[in-house]
Amino acid sequence: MALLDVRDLRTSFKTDDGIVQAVDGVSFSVDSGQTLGIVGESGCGKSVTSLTIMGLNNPRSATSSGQALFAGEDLLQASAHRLRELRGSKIAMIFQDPMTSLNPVKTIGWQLVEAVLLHHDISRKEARERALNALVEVGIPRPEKRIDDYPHQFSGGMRQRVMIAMALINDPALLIADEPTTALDVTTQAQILELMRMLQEEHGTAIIMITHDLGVIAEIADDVAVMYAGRIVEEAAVTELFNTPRHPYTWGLLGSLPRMDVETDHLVQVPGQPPSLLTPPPGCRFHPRCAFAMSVCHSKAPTLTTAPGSPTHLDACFLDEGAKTREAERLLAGMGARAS
Amino acid sequence: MSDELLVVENLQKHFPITQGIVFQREVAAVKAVDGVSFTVNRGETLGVVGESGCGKSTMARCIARLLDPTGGKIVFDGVDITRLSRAEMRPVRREMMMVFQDPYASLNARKRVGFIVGEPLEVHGIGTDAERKRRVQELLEIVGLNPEHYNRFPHEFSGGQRQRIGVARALAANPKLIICDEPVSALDVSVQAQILNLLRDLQREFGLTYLFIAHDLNVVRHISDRVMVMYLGKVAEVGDGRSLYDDPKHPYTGALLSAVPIPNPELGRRRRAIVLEGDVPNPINPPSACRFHPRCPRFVAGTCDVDEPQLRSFGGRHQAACHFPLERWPMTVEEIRRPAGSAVAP
Amino acid sequence: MKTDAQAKQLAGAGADGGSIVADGLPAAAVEIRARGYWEQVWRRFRQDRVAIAGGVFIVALVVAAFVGGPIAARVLGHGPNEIFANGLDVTTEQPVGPFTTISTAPFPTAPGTKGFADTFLVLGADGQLGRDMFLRILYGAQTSLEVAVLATLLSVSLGVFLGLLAGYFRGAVDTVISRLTEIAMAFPVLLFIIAVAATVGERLNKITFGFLAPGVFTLTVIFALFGWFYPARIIRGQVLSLREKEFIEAARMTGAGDWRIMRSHLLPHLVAPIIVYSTLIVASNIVAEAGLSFLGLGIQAPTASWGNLLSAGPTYYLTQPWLMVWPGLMILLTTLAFNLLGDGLRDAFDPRHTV
Amino acid sequence: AVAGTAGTAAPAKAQSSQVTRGGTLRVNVSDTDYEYLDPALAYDSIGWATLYTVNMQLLNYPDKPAKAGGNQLVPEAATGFPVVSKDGKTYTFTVRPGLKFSDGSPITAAAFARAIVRVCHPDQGSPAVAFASNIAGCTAFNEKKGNLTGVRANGQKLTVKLIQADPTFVAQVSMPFFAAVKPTMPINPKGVDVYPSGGPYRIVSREPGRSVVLERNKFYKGNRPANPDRIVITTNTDQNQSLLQVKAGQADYDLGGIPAVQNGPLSEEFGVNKGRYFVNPLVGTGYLALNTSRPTLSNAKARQAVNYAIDRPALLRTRGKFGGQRTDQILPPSLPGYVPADLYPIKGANPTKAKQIWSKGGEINFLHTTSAASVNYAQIAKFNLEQAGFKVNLKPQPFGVAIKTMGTKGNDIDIFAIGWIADYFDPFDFINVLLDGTNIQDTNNNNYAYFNNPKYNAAMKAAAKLTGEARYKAYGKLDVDIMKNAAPWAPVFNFTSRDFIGPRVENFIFQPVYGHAILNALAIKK
Amino acid sequence: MARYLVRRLLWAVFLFMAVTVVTYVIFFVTPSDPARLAAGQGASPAEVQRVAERLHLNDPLWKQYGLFLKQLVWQQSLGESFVNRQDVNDIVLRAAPVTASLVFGGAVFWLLISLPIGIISAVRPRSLIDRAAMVFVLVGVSAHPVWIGLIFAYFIGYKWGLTPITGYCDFINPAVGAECGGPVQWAYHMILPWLTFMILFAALYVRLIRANVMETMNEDYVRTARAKGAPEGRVMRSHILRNSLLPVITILGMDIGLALGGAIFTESIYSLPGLGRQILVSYENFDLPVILGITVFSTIAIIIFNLVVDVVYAWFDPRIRLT
Ligand SMILES: Nc1ncnc2c1ncn2[C@@H]1O[C@H](COP(=O)(O)OP(=O)(O)OP(=O)(O)O)[C@@H](O)[C@H]1O
Ligand SMILES: Nc1ncnc2c1ncn2[C@@H]1O[C@H](COP(=O)(O)OP(=O)(O)OP(=O)(O)O)[C@@H](O)[C@H]1O
Ligand SMILES: [Mg+2]
Ligand SMILES: [Mg+2]
Repeated sequence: MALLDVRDLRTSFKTDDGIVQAVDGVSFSVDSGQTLGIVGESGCGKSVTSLTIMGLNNPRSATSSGQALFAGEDLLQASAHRLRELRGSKIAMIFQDPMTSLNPVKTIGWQLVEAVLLHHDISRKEARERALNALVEVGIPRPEKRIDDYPHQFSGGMRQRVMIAMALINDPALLIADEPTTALDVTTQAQILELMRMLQEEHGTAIIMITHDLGVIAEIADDVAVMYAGRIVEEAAVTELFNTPRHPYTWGLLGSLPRMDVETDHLVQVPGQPPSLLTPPPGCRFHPRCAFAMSVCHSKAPTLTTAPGSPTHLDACFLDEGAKTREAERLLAGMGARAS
Repeated sequence: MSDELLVVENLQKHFPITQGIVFQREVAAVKAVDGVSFTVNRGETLGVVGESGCGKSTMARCIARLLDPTGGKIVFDGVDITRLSRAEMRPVRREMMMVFQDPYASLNARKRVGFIVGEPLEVHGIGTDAERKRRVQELLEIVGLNPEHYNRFPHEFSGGQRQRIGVARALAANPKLIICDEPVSALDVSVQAQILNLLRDLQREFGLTYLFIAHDLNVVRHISDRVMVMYLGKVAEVGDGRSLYDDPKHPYTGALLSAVPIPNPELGRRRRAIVLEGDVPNPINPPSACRFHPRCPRFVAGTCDVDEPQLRSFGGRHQAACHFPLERWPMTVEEIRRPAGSAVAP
Repeated sequence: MKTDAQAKQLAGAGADGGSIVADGLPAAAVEIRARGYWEQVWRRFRQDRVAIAGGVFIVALVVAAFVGGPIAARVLGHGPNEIFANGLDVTTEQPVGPFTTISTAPFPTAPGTKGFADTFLVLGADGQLGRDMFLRILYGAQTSLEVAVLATLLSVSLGVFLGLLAGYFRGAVDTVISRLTEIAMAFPVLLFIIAVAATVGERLNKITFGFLAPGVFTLTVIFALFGWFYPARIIRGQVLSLREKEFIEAARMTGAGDWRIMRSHLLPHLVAPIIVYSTLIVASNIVAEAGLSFLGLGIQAPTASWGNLLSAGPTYYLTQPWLMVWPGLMILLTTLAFNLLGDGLRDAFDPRHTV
Repeated sequence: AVAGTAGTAAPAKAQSSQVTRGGTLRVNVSDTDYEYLDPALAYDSIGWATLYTVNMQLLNYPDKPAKAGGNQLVPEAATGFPVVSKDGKTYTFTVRPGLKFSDGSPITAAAFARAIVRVCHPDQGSPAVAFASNIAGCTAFNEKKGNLTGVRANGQKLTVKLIQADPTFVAQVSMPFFAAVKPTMPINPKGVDVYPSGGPYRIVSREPGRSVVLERNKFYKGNRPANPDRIVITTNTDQNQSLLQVKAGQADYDLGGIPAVQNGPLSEEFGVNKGRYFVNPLVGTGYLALNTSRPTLSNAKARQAVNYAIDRPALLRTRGKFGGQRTDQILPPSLPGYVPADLYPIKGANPTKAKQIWSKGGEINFLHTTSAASVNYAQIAKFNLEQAGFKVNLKPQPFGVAIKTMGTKGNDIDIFAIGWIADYFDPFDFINVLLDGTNIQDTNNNNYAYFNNPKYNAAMKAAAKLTGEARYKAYGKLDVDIMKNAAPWAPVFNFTSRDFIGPRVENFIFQPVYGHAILNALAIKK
Repeated sequence: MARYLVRRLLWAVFLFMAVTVVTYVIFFVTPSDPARLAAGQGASPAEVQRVAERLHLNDPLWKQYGLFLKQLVWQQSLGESFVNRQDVNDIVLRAAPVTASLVFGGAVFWLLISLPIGIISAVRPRSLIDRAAMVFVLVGVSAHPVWIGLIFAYFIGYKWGLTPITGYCDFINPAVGAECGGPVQWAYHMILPWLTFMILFAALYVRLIRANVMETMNEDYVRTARAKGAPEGRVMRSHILRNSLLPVITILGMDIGLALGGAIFTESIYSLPGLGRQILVSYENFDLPVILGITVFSTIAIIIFNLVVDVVYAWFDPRIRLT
């Protein structure tokens, strides 16, 4: 059984302008020791998905349905108290912006100790001991000194390490990382990704890695879910996704990426912008931007279906099998042809 | 008319840190840009990469004279603009425009698109009102917007569209040079591709010259003819895109290249050349000699921390500032850590 | 067919380099029909009934004061400054209460009072001079509103100007203005007002520009002199953060000068805080005028203002509390209305406060 | 002519011997504080009201209402009135033996000599020098040019030599400035607050700006009343709140007065002079000073017209009920020499008559102070004067500024609304002090009318030299004469004191000269 | 830090000079007659002249100012009152504790009420509680202090007899023979003034706290705290409040500094012998030394409190370093 099994998750927000259906029937699962990458453009519902699982949406504007089974327990039905118990101990989360995610007026030691004490009935001293160990583990130099420093005395990369230390300090079974490296330099990103990989190997933590960078996905994920406008459009093992992408949006994503290993004159251009979730287009949500849209796409929403021959590769598109393989090959060939 | 549109020599920008009770003394300086020299030829794109805080934006703003350089010389289109006054700068501003990073913050939210795009024309007194309006509509069309958008406000547009407005504004007065300071780093991949394509097309159509700053090596590679790598206010390496990416000489360039995630699972996970330790040091107190030496895997004590390496040529226009340049690329971890010819100081 | 052509473009990775710009984007898909900034503000504001009520009250008050006052005087047949000997009760020599009809005779005890007409005091008399409280409240509204609004206009303009300069130029200009602010804060304001009243006050009081009540100008100037630094601080803070925004740099890049940047680029962003701040400061100016009246430094007699009506009230508060209640209540309601309006505007202007 | 009788003092409830001694009397002083408690310095009504209970003087006004002789000097420390030499220049007082200060030390003539020395001493800075300037050597001493030669104390005998004969000397030397102080009392320009005194009470403490505490002087053997054990005086209270306190019994009396407009309701509720609320006349006149040096009012006819034009009852009503008694004369009725005369209308304005006398009108700058009552007062005066054809510009100024403005010769004010309360009980203090044109200087004048008529100047000087009945008669005549013919003032009213005491206290006796309740007589009810 | 203090001090000296010079100039521009007031109404012109000389009132402006400075620097004396010749030092030092009682006690009161209201309003914006609280508090700020004072005194003090109507009792060392004294009586007498002060300031603070809390609630680190499993109460206490109260400290310090210069209306209504009451009396008498003394005191109070604010701020917010 998967560690986390998300089934038909839906979340909507009440706003002044109407109802925003931010997440619209998302299903995926992740096993211990595995990394699931969720990729998609800004505003497609990646963060909301993770916040919904954590129960961190503002209850006064958000409504959710579906199931998020964590070790068999539905998080959406869990009491606030139970959720608090799980948060930070069994499920941990790190956020995009390390600059603002730490409380600026408390020492990082205080914040780490808080994380421990919230879930363990141990002395402050022991908690501090653990905090120190966690800092050592994430590779903060001279942790005994730095533990009493304030967040602003750390660089972005170091803060993200602290955030990871804080997330992992209670040895959670699941770590949700919401764009943990987006705000960082490539060199620091490489360090952080390396660190996460290492820690995952050591602790066997399951990771949900949310990002909009296909490069990061390729580096770290075992499975990938591609999201578009609140829905998953394609889901596959990482190599399969990059080798045989099946959804036009995935093609667009891959093709529009400038790559230093591939020289192109023009990038593939997905025209237009991601749709507003307030009034999403009917039918397939990608159809207004899709070069292959057919009339059925305008009216009917495709469901995730498995690819022939690959039961773990799912996609939601009405294109016929032939077109899918043909176009994917063309795309890959176009990129590969120029690979130096 | 020379080939060189922009010549920058030994550009320096130090932000003073002052202290004092009655009279403020300068006690230290943030050496944001500390002796950068390069040239940009007409019609070419020079890409600039480097980690955050290495002085890319500061350099760009000095060139645009939004900041006063501390030292060095900037020659634009044959004119030394380093010390021009505000008034003297005015005509130069027509020739040199800028596209900014944040498509949200770089457009005045309280002004209509027509005003924003037409402002360079208005400021420089180009054309009549009606002509200006026509020109603005034309520009909107050029950047792929609808001329009817003339009377809209920026917030009615998406990020990509806003960046198009920014580009239109930069184009308005027919400049020769456009400085792009991370113009796509705030955009989604699909939109980023649109803007990159647009910039390329415009360059072709109008013979523009770009100084293109980014920290995404993929993007820089894609758009630039030549690429300059900066580290802590200095140039580490500069060269044609292909030779620099395929055959980096400076270990820092190597480290950057190897840190870029490649959207190819097989390739990406195999390659693991240089992972740098630590962060970019504080520019108030930059390391001595080669500024990269505390993080450099090929560091040789007694040389790198004593002697400041100068840019030297590695064939063609490829230059790097390193005592122990990389021999080949990619290389193994062992090779990296054992600089060949460590005894031979150049 | 169409599918094919676009597919080529999508997959072809620019093989033909077709002008992507020229064929643009499918407009229908791209256009995000967003609302105008002011439209959004108005929409949010409209939902705030309390703030609307505040606004309506203010409009009604202005009408009542500037139009209703003269009409009421005409209907009642006497003016707000007319002294009535019979406005005082004969035995207690205290002002008569609301809804009293009195004789206009000049001597309350003199024989022959019969020959004089009667007149009606809606809210009774205002104090030892027996003037019409109702009319004085109405006319006092004119004065108080004039002082409050003009002082606000002046102090906010001054504050915005100085705050803009300080925030935009920083450095020496900022230092000078900050120091001025501190001096103004530590300034012995009351002493200054007394000095003004004793020296040039009379001349200042006479400046009415043909429409102001006497003394309004003096108070306006004084309030402006000691009120500019609050808005200046707010504006300075805003400008300090605004000037770091890229659009200012962009404007400079186009060659725009400092004044152009301040006028065309910074000022429009300051409209919201200025409006919000102004509504709030109007309220406090009304109260301040009352405060000065307590010290005998407000609007000079016989001109009515809520301040001097209120300050006359406390001596009657044991026996004729309404003399304190009417002006007090008017001040309370009006400042409340301005405060509520200001709060509503603040919420409307600040999109973060949407729920 | 004095109209209205309501304000005149009815005999206070017979000063019964049944009043209790003991308890603490709580007195408020609204809106002001003592300047000094030092007898050489104190020169304000609340200071004198307090020193009255604390000090012993050679001669003093007894603790009785006016009718019972409260305004007649009687010997206190002195055995009797002084023996005056033939030339009227030497006064000899005999101090009664056996008197003691509150610290037990004896009171001898030296105590009174010391008082005069302190007043005249150059380092003491006493405002009373003016009242002692006739004592030989005082002025010279004060200006450090000589010695105070005119005062000699020998045992119980005090001899005072004057420079010239002065009929008002006895009245002046009975001012609180000259009360007995210990011969060792230091010269201190800041004033001594706590010192041994000879009266029924002694000062226990003073907290400037806040409070003064008096306690019964156990060494006092005289027969003046000393009913409360202690008197706690709180200064700088708020009049309105203070009234509430007195009503509620949280305080017993407010030396700072009651809010003007509360007099009507209070008199209705408690009756006048019936135990709680009292009205008594003061020796003072409220008037409009008519600046004779200004063009508009340089003509006596114009000044008479002003006297006809003003509506005295209406003006008076701005002071609240029982605020005073209408008058058209300079001297207050309670002062010896006063002769009632019917000069101008005091029941209301007569603008017709005013215009008849003076039809030219003219522009008038009307100076008044900024207090609420003054402002109302000026409003009415303006209305009246405009009825009579004048054009009036009101000029409100704070009190301190106004007297500076008006005291400067050549100012541009035509009418100044002001009042005067006697320092000592003699017509001189009105007529000569306020209207003698020979005293006019460049600044600091109090002849606000700038009245300078040689004929009257001479008459005033002559009257000042007279004594006894002749003196009073001369002043009475002068009063009527000046007002009728020259009219440098428009007298409006004579001040009254309106007092309200709390439910806990009784035995209110009004001191007619100093104009306050006699604190030492007030008694806490059982 | 030392540098910082020195700089602040230099500025304080400058500010002090500026304010006192201005006061002197204003005083001279005003045609008042302090000598006359000091000498008494009945004094003869010659006597007034003598008083003027003794008080140096006839010297030129700069000379008088010089004397004032000299006295202040060499004798640490603010001179003596024109009116009652009291040492201004004494006057100010006697009045200051009263004003301090009012201001600090009031500050405690207004914080006690505005904190909970502000927080509740922020947590439930536009709820009934939010609205009601805001209107209630706004009513307070819209009314005039004198008005509030009179109404409180009338109802609470007089009608219901719950508190003294007016008056002040010393906290410690009551004067010999004083009616009352000691902490209990002190507090009892201060209840109404505190309440009045509370009403005057509460609205501002409720608004401030509400806005700050609302802003802080959206911060990322608050979400981090929730993600750690912290219960709501703890999130509010440890993460939101501390951060959102930072700006409140600034305003609080400024307000306290300003109010220490004298709360004229409140002190007058309740007969509190504080600086505000004193300055009113002195203004009426044109008692320059006392006016100057209080002005100097309030300037110093403002400077000190701005300093305190900075230091407290730096202590609360580790990001700030004082330079
Ligand atoms: N509290 C909220 N109220 C209303 N709408 C919301 C709220 N939170 C998120 N949304 C909307 O839900 C959609 C999905 O948001 P989400 O933050 O999940 O995107 P994302 O995929 O994480 O994007 P990014 O890459 O920018 O982080 C967006 O359109 C957003 O506007
Ligand atoms: N106005 C300023 N005053 C002081 N220091 C400054 C100023 N502007 C920039 N710096 C410092 O100069 C250095 C270079 O900054 P710059 O913005 O040029 O970097 P960058 O390469 O553009 O980084 P990024 O990729 O984050 O935009 C940084 O250390 C920065 O802190
Ligand atoms: Mg997100
Ligand atoms: Mg930058």
